[in-house]
Amino acid sequence: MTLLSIEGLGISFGGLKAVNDVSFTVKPGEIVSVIGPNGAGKTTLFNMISGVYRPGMGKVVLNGEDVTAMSPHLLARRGMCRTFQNLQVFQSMTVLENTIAGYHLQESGHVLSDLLNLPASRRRAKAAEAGARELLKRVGLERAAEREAGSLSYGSLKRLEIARAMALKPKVLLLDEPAAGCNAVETEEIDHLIAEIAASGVAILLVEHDMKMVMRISNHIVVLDHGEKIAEGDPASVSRNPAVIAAYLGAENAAG
Amino acid sequence: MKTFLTTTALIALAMPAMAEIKLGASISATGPAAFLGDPELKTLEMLVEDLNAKGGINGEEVTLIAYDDNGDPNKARTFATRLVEDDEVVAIIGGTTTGTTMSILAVAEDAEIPFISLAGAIDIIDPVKPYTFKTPHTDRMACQKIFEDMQKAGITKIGMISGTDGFGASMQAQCKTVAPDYAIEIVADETYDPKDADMTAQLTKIKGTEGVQAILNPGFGQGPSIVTRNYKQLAIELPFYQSHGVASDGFIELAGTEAAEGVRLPGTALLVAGLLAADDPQKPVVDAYKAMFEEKTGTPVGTFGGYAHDAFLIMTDAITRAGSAEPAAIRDAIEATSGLAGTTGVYTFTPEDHLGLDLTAFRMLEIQGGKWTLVQ
Amino acid sequence: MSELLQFLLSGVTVGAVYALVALGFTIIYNASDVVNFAQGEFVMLGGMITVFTYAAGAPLPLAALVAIVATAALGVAMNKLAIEPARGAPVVSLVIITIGVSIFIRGAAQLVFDKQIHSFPAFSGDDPLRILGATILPQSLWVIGGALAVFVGLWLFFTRTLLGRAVLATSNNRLAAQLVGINTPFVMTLSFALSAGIGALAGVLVTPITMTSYDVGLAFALKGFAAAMLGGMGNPKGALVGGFLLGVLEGLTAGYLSSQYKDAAAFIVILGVLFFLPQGLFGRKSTDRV
Amino acid sequence: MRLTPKSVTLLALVVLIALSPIFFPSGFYYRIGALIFVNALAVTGIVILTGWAGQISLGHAGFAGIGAYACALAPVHWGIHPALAVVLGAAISAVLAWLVGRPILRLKGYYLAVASLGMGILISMVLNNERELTRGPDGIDVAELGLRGVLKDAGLDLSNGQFWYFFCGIVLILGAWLALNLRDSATGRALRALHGSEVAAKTVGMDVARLKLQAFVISAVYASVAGSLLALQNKFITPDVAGFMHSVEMVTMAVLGGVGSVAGAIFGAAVLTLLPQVLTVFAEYEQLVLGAVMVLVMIFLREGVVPSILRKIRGRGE
Repeated sequence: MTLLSIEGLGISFGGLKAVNDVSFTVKPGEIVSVIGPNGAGKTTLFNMISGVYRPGMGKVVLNGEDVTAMSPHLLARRGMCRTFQNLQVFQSMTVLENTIAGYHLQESGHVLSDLLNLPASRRRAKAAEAGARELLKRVGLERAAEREAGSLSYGSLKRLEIARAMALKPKVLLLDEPAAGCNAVETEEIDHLIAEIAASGVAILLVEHDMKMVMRISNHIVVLDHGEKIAEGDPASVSRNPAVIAAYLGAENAAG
Repeated sequence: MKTFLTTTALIALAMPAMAEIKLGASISATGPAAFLGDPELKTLEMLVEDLNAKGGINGEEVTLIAYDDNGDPNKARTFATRLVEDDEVVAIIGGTTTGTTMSILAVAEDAEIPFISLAGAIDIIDPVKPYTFKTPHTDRMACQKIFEDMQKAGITKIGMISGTDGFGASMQAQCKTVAPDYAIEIVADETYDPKDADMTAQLTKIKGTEGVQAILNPGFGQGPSIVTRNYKQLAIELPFYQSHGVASDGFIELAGTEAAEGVRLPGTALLVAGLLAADDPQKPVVDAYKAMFEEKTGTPVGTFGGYAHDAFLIMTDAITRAGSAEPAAIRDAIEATSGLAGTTGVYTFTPEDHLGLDLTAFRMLEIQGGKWTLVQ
Repeated sequence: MSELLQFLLSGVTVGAVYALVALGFTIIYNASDVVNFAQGEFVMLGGMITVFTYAAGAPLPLAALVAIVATAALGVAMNKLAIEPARGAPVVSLVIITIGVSIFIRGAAQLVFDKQIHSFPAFSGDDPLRILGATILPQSLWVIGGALAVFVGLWLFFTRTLLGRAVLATSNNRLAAQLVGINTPFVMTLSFALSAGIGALAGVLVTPITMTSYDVGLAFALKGFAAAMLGGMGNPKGALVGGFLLGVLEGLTAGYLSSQYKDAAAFIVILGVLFFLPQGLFGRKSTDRV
Repeated sequence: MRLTPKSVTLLALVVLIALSPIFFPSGFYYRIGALIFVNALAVTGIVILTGWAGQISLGHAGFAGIGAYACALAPVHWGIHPALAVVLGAAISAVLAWLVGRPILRLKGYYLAVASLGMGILISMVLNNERELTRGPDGIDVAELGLRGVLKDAGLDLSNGQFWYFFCGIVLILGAWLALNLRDSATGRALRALHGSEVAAKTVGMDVARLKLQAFVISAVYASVAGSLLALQNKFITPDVAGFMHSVEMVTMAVLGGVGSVAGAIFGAAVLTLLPQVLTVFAEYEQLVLGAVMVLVMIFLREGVVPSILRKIRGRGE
């Protein structure tokens, strides 16, 4: 049973093929990681799947529906949510408000009801706040609830972004480098969090640089290089794949 | 907020306490009508100083409390309220534009304070309101004066090019209303924005209109100067009329002697002071004002400063005659003004007429060789 | 036929004025992403300082030079006192700051100069040139020539000189520009001096046509801003095309439709263009980076 | 009851409006108060649009113009009561904002600024040029609201100045209450969220285009009602109410006081309304001072006066 299926996705920027003909599938409760050297096109791929970029070719199918190039807010209604590599939190709002924002689809009613502060609006706001506090507890940020998000540490912001995404109760969660910039302890915390979310039946698509983490938690790995899928399989088979080793060594040699 | 209010209160209290007769003014000394308001304010300040140096009115000193309303009617209303409620003036002069005048008028009428406006529209005094008077000719009279002249020349079809500012738009509308009285048909009707750089498109369109015999340009500021230059540029040979809005030497200078040659407009005695007959009733007052203003400011007199001069003259004359600085007494005395020569004309107010001028006060002028001349 | 030509010439004259003002916007925007609403005041200063210097007895070319240099110096002062200290402020704050500067300059001008309308003689006389039955004033050619010259100068500056590229680099990424050794404070100073100087030059060229007074700046700024946005902010080609397009539109609307609504036509076209090209005609396309 | 920032703001507002008249040396101060309240109402709309949703408008005076002219024209031409004309003006403004907002809110930054500027100029142009209907730049009389007479018959005799002071004050309190409700609601949170990051707002399911449009429409209604109140109070209105400088004034008031907060907006409105009154003695320098204040506040109190001061106080408290 496939939840998310990527079919021949590709895009070019100014004649340069950033991603070309990439296909794979994700099942509920599965953690699929996309790896590859810097500039392999991982984030671009994510941006296409999540509707930020319009793909030049291919399809994204969610739950049997073609959702290619659909606006992110419509994808959210269909159960897809994501986090960002370079952090997109609402800086001038409190941590709690950031998390409540994740409840937007459940919380929002008519704007007139909001203006007049009608009981319906109050009730929904209260429910969202309760849920948000619960989530903050789960990611360990309950003590920071009233602080302005901009004042949090990098690792905390990463967890905040995940909490906000979880508030949507997504079927598919796209995580773009959730552990980047985190120390070992923080990485492990995020590690557990992701495993827990997957265990609850959410399909997780992950871009991550921390190879140890990827190997530890992934069920399935897709490897990109120069925008092309060069390998795919379980962690063990991928780590032995000569093409993958060559790509990484090549990249490191070039970088070094 | 409270501290600000107290600050204003202190400033208000700090006004000189020796004032005997408090005159209020709300003038557009800055903003889009500054071209008109600036000489008006300078005139009032100069005249008050001069009056007090001569001993004031009936031995009492006159204090002028003048506010700059930026030509904003909303501000004008606020300043009028301040003049009435806070400064407790006995009369108000001002309202450079019709918009600001209408705002002040409402306040003055409510508070029963006499008010002399410096703006053109006929609506200000028609219908007559008990406390409101005005010194400038109405723009309708300017149209009538011009159309009279056209009629004499046998002109029946004209084109108009008007500014979209209050002055131009109001006169444009009035001219359209009275044109049929003079058997004149307006066959082309164009406008320009006061800040436009070039009006050849509009003039070309008018020029190309079938049967146009003359062109009239109501407006003030730089617009009419540009229209006049474009007129010459397009070599339009038709008689060209400007409005009293540009009746000052500055217009000839800006439009250029060559381009301005032959332009006719209805003006006041002020522009042709040197040409007035020795027995002209306006001659003494015109000469005196011209000399005083030009010495004081170093800029040539214009019609608009003259309006302020006349308003001040009427006001002080009325207070003198009333022998009292009570608003109601002043009002009655203004309404009884008769045969008072100002720079604009000779004023005679009646309960039915709060303008007090007729068409004879306008003189048809023509520019020749860079000088104003009287059309006989 | 000669009517159409006259409408076009009228439009081109006005358009050249807009283009000159719009070009002034380009440099500051390129260096700092600030749209300087005080640009119109530079135009006013160019005209007014020339008027007063000329009236004081200086020959016209010298008076014009004084005006351009003085205005450029003022531009530098504006950068140092009002723009540099507000680095990183949101767009709306920058709009308020530059409008504040423009109100300040206007307030100062009314005190230093006066509230009268002024002009000075056209450079090559007032005898109109005739082209197929239509006419144009020699001064209009000066303005058109000025706009073209400034455009070519800017285009060469931005594409052919190291300094011009440094300006562009500073706009794209200030930090990176600093890292590769570009003296960014100097680039900013230079851009404000250039922008103000071009604004003053515009004022010198257009005053014999439009006249000047202490409060003409706002109208210039609005039309120049509209022209620059129509063409796509930051691109000298956009400023030039936007300016002429706006002017010709106004001329044709005044001639064929309604002179009352010629400004309306201009803004409707701007709204229409932005609807299809949200970055203007020649603007840089931007993508969200996430 | 817990003292939330919302109830503190509202309480302070009520107390200020109710008690300030005790200190008024003359009837003129009622006029100033009423003007401050009207301006503050319009600026509260800007707070919603610019402060929370992060969208710039340089054309909101256009909506004030619609509200004002609805009160001038509807009673004369269609025999509608002035009070209903306020509602009519607000409805027209809302519909227009909805129609115009859809295309222009796709634009960002300066492009949105120029588009909204164009919209405002078009409205003011219609008011200036359609002389047959609006009587052009010289302005038009506005009918009496009539509520003061009703109150007088009911035994509450207020001067004209007093009536408008309290009437506008009450409308402002209502407007502030609605805005503060919105701020902490799902919609308000979403507006502030999309200001922070549009792309993140989208990923949590926020319909960004629709939200921006809602903010635009709401702020247009605020401006429209403010315009109506101004017209009814002055009993006379000119197209200046829709002019570019009025739009700039609204934004300036909002930004000076603190565009993110309703209290800041009211403060900004108060300062800029009082400034010309305080400076009358130095009227020549008014422009100079206004310009300098705008620049200095934006440099030294970036978030606006009220939020910057609150932050300093809080910072010291910690």
